[in-house]
Amino acid sequence: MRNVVGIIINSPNQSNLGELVNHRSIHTVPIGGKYRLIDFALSNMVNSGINNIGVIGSYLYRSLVDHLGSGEEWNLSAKSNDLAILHGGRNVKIGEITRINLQDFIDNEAFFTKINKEVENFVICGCNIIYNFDLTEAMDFHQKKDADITMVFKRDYQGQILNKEVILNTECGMVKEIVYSADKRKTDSNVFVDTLVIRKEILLDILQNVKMTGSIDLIDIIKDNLNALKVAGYYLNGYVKIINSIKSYFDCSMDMLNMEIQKELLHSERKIYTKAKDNHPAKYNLNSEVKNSLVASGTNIKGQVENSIIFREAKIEEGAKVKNCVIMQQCIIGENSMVVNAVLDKYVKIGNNKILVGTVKEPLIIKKNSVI
Amino acid sequence: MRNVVGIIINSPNQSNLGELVNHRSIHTVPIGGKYRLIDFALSNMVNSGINNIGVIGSYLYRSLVDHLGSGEEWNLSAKSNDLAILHGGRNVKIGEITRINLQDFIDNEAFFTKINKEVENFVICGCNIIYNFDLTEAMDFHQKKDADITMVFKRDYQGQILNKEVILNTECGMVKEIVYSADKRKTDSNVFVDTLVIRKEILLDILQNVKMTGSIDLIDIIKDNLNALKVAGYYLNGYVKIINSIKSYFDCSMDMLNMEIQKELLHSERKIYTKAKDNHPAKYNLNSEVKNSLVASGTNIKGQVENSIIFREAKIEEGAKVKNCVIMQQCIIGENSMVVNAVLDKYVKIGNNKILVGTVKEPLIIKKNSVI
Amino acid sequence: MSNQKCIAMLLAGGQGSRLKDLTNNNAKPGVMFGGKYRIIDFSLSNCFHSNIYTVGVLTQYKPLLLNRYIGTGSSWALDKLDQGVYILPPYMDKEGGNWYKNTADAVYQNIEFIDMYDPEYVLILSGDHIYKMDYSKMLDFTEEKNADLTVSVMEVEWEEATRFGITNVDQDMRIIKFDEKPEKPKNNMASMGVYIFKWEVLKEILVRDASDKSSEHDFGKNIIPTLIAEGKSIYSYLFDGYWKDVGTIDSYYKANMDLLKSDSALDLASKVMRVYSNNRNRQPHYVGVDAEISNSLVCDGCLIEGKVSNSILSYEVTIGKNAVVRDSILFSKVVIEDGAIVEKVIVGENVTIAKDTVNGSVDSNEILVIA
Amino acid sequence: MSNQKCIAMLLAGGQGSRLKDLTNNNAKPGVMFGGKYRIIDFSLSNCFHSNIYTVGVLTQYKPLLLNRYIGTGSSWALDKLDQGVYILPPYMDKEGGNWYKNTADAVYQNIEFIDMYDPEYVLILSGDHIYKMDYSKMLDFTEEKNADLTVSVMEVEWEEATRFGITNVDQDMRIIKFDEKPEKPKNNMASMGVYIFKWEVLKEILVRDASDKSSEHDFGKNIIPTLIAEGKSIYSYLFDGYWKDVGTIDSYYKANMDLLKSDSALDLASKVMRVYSNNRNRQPHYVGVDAEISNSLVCDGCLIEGKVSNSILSYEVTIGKNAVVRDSILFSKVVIEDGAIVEKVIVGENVTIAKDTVNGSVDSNEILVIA
Repeated sequence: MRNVVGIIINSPNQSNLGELVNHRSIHTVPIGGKYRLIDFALSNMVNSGINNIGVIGSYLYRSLVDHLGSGEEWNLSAKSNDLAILHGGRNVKIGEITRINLQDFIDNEAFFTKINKEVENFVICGCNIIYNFDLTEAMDFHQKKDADITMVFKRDYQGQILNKEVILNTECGMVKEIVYSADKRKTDSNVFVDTLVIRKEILLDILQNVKMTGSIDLIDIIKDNLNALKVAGYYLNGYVKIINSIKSYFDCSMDMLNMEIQKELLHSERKIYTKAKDNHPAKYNLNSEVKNSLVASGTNIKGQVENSIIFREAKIEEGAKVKNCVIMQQCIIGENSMVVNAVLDKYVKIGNNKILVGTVKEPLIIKKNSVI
Repeated sequence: MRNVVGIIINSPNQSNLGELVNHRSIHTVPIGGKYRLIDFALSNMVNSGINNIGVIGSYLYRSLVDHLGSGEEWNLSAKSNDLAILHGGRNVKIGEITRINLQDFIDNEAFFTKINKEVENFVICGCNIIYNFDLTEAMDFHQKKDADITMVFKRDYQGQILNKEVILNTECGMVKEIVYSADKRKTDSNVFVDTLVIRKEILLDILQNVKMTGSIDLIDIIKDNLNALKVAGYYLNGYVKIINSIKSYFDCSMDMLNMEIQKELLHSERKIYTKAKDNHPAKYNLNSEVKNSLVASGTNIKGQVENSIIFREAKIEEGAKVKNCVIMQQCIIGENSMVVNAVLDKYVKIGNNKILVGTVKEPLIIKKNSVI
Repeated sequence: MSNQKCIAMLLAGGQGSRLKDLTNNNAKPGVMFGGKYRIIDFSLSNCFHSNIYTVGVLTQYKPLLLNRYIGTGSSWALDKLDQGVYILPPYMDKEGGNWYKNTADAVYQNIEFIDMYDPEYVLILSGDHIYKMDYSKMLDFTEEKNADLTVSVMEVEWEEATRFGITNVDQDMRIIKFDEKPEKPKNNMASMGVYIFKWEVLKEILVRDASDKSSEHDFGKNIIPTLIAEGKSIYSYLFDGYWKDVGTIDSYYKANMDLLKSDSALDLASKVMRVYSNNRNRQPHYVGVDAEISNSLVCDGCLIEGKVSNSILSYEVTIGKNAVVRDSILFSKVVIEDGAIVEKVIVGENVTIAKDTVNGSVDSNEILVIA
Repeated sequence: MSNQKCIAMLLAGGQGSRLKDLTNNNAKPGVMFGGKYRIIDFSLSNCFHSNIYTVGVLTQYKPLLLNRYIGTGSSWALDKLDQGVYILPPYMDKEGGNWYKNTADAVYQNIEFIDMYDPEYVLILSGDHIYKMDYSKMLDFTEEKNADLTVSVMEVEWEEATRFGITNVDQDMRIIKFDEKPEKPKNNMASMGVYIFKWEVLKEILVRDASDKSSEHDFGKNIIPTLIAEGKSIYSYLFDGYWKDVGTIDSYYKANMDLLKSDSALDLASKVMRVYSNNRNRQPHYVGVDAEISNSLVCDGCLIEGKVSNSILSYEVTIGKNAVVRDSILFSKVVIEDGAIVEKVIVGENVTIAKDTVNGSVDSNEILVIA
């Protein structure tokens, strides 16, 4: 689709992922056994035929650049400059919450001035949303409604949105009101899930005039100009979770063990792409016992695993028990150790005969490289 | 060569390139008709068999990431992670000049901890040095001298070094003294050209202890520890120019028209690689007159060009005269206009019948996207 | 393997012996054109711009250089997952192996390849055409007409019409008659050798044609006339841009020289339908103090100290002092030594023209080929 | 083209009919091994780790899938400038075309390819070997001995020795006699079919052998014995790691099962000489609530609800509820429906084993192949 440009935004200041984003940008937080958060937004765009995509990065760009490369793994071509990694995160103001920070767009003027004449719309997605969503549905709706902007929302959203939660009131598919609601949400509220379609001229016009507006948050500007703009609201039917806290990260991980959700997210014809690694197949040993778990390649399992997500090259030693856990890449769980309700970041080593138990509500977070 | 890791450093605070680095990192300043500054250091490393290279970037990483991609154009493999673009430029202290900023190394701890056991030495090069240098010569010398560090210097260096100029006094190939000399340099001084080989253990040890030293500049640390370290000094025979000012940029560009220097830099078996572009061959028209110039592909020449460097897709219209100029990508010189002693950054448009004349000492700099 | 609406099969042909020594070591589609391009660049770039990302290249003559040149098709941005450019040489199966007997036979032998993609349509292309064409428009036309086959045609000079397959159509553009090289053409709408078939229709006729011992297994001579005779729904699609068959030295030379015309209909500088190629990384070319260059195309890596006019210089050509090059095409790494004169000559790769020699003449009617 | 010290030619062979239905649609080197690998991954990964970046793959049997799998060799980091992996099918030149008659003939027909790289040495590899070997050490040995040819050998069981070419050497490891499949072997040092030739020596003998009508054009039967007879300097290089020829169903099955041994000499998990492959992007495999898996290898994309033991599951295998898989190898996209039993079976790609059926038996002496 050559008349659409995709923008994946950086969302650092609405996240509360603690240790998980200490050494990496939020885009590259590992999830689901082998993925990074950004894989979902990027794959959705590619699967919807969008092949001109800008990803707004952050100061911590190394892991992002390393993960995306030239985009080949997402079927994006280096030759035709399908993927650009854009400057980002230079303008975070402490204490101020922006949902879609336009300063990041302004910093990449060159990207926007080079955009092809035939482009009609931008699709903007957050980098931290877990969904397998055919964006063409929202784009078709946008066309049908002849809208300037189409915001995607979820009715009865189950996740948590920190602070600047956006509630849409719609009538006949058009957004009539945008309300910020920090904590009080009615059960049938329509919650905006950081995904929208916007006409090229409208966005470029806003960027031109952003200095005269009171805010650099695109959502503020839409809110303040609802009368002047034709804003449609599209209901997303499927699963969606914004990963903005340890709680939402853990819940979403456990959701993936639900076969319905797993099928929707990961077994779809619309594949979620990620960077390939040369690992051997997962190795199960004589006494391994694994139930209801997602297990990636390169793992070596001698102990017991239940309701867990085991990332690439993790090792579960003889007699170890892992339950309700997210065990990231190259972690080692020592012999006869027990780990329950925990998230282990990359390279964590748990010795023999240790016991670590968190709760479902507050899972333990073990930071990268820890040795316990 | 699997026992060497190359590091290309960012050199923002010793450069005075004005408008040329306003919208881009110093790595990607265009030079020589189709290259970027970093192409020289990177190609030298590749041509010397180094296939594990870290490039320290800066805040303005977009152009660098776009230019390097996964390194394929430099014969570096994405599969074997030959090239890493590292964090950088987060720790510039105003007024403080560092030649080799170790804070940039510390910020990339993960890169250094992952380094292979078999690695014995690092080769560190500035990103803004124009030379076609077989680094294996310096590495062999380093081995022969059994040195901890081998610094590469140029006797009778013709360029200018801003502020912290490093003069080496050597004896039997070993560095006996390091002197900072801001302005007074004897004609036969040995000037350090931001290129050195350092034993892995020594560098990692310095990084471990850098907080206890008074400086984060590797050169300071070497200077203060000359007694404890075996520091060799290797004479570079060929052409070398550090691009750290408009003057040195312009001089180096004109140097490339000298056939001896051009042959050494650009016609060597050791090729300087850069990002390929799909341009048509240069088009000469009926009345074109071109003398002593380097002309890139995609250009269209109807007028006169002398002693100049014409970048890709530039257009010289009928009756236009260009002399002693650097005309960057996609510039247009209008009909019957005259441009002498000038550097035109990308996308500059000079209308018809204009006259722009600088001097050799102070060439005119026309900034990116200007319309005159 | 994802199903694709339309994939392309490119007939890269045999030796292309009419191009003489230019195809000594290289299949015809791999021959240099316009300095930096190879003939196949045009068709592959067209495919990319037409959103056709799977291309099978049917070849059996010296495929090595072509194979290296094409790689996975990344130069034309065709290296998508489960897609890309594939060289398809003849191969052996359990029943043994057969060389390709002709165009239709080559496609027949690769039915298995095409079936892997299960396309609705198959675009048949030729490896020796220079043109910019958006096949997606022709595909739209084909769907609109619900055609079994669409033949792309263009207007040619009346005197040329006898050299082509001429289509006669009704008001709806449906082909009612197809005359292969008619003595007295009824019109001047010539087939360009670019076809879009419904795959099920093509597959059926290919299987039938393969067992027909009287057939030459040629698209123009056998497949298309048979389908017309059988009353299939076959339409003519009018293309009106620049198009040239470069199968002979004369037409090859003319098409190259067309690029030097200021009003050339084939605009290589345009960003529209840009022609991609597998770029070589060479330094910008250097023009010496005494050089004179006019009305010419010059590629990277050249070193020019003599006089060049109305000529095309590929990569890394060296023109010595006082050498004169006129109306010529020099392939890569050609060296014209000091004082040599080269006029109306095509000089093949790596050839050195000795000092002070005279080669060819602007007044000659023949183009000299030195390779 | 840059000159290279040593390039590799990989004999991908013919149909590999001893692998039965596993090679129905695929050349032997393209057959799955160890769940996620294909046989050729081992040789190509060895090349990368040995700093040999140019590999010609000689094949003429159904090369399509292999061609797609290999691409430009980027999966093995072999996609360097002017280097890479090239599929070399038979082709036509001005004199016509010939199918490859045998191993030596295949290399003979690609002399032009090798000459483009002008190497000092040529490494000859076989497409059906499973091993990790650093050829650069063998090359060092060859240079040290200034050998015209080095033959890589390994110790085999005495009773096996009759199946191999056996080398008899002097104290300096120089080969004085080469017995092809001797009835009474004098020792148990068997040739692995891995050779390093000086290119000038190999080229000369290949040209001579090509015109020898009595020759079978085979390396083992003709080329090596001739060179020994002529007194060339030929050395034996001892390799002492894991090595297996997987040319038969039995040896193929055994080599796969070797991967399940906890003390397997072929350590796929090791970072040393890691085996690369063209990875498929599939989700992590899911293990259901009632599943039981032991002593098995499982690839991405599998969905396991039944019982699996001593087995190897390739990509996207589905094991239904109460299904039992023992001592078996399942290729990608195999579906074992609920309640089915599969024992000591190799199940080919895309095959579905119907509900509640019983297939094979752990007690059988034969390995059942279902494809």
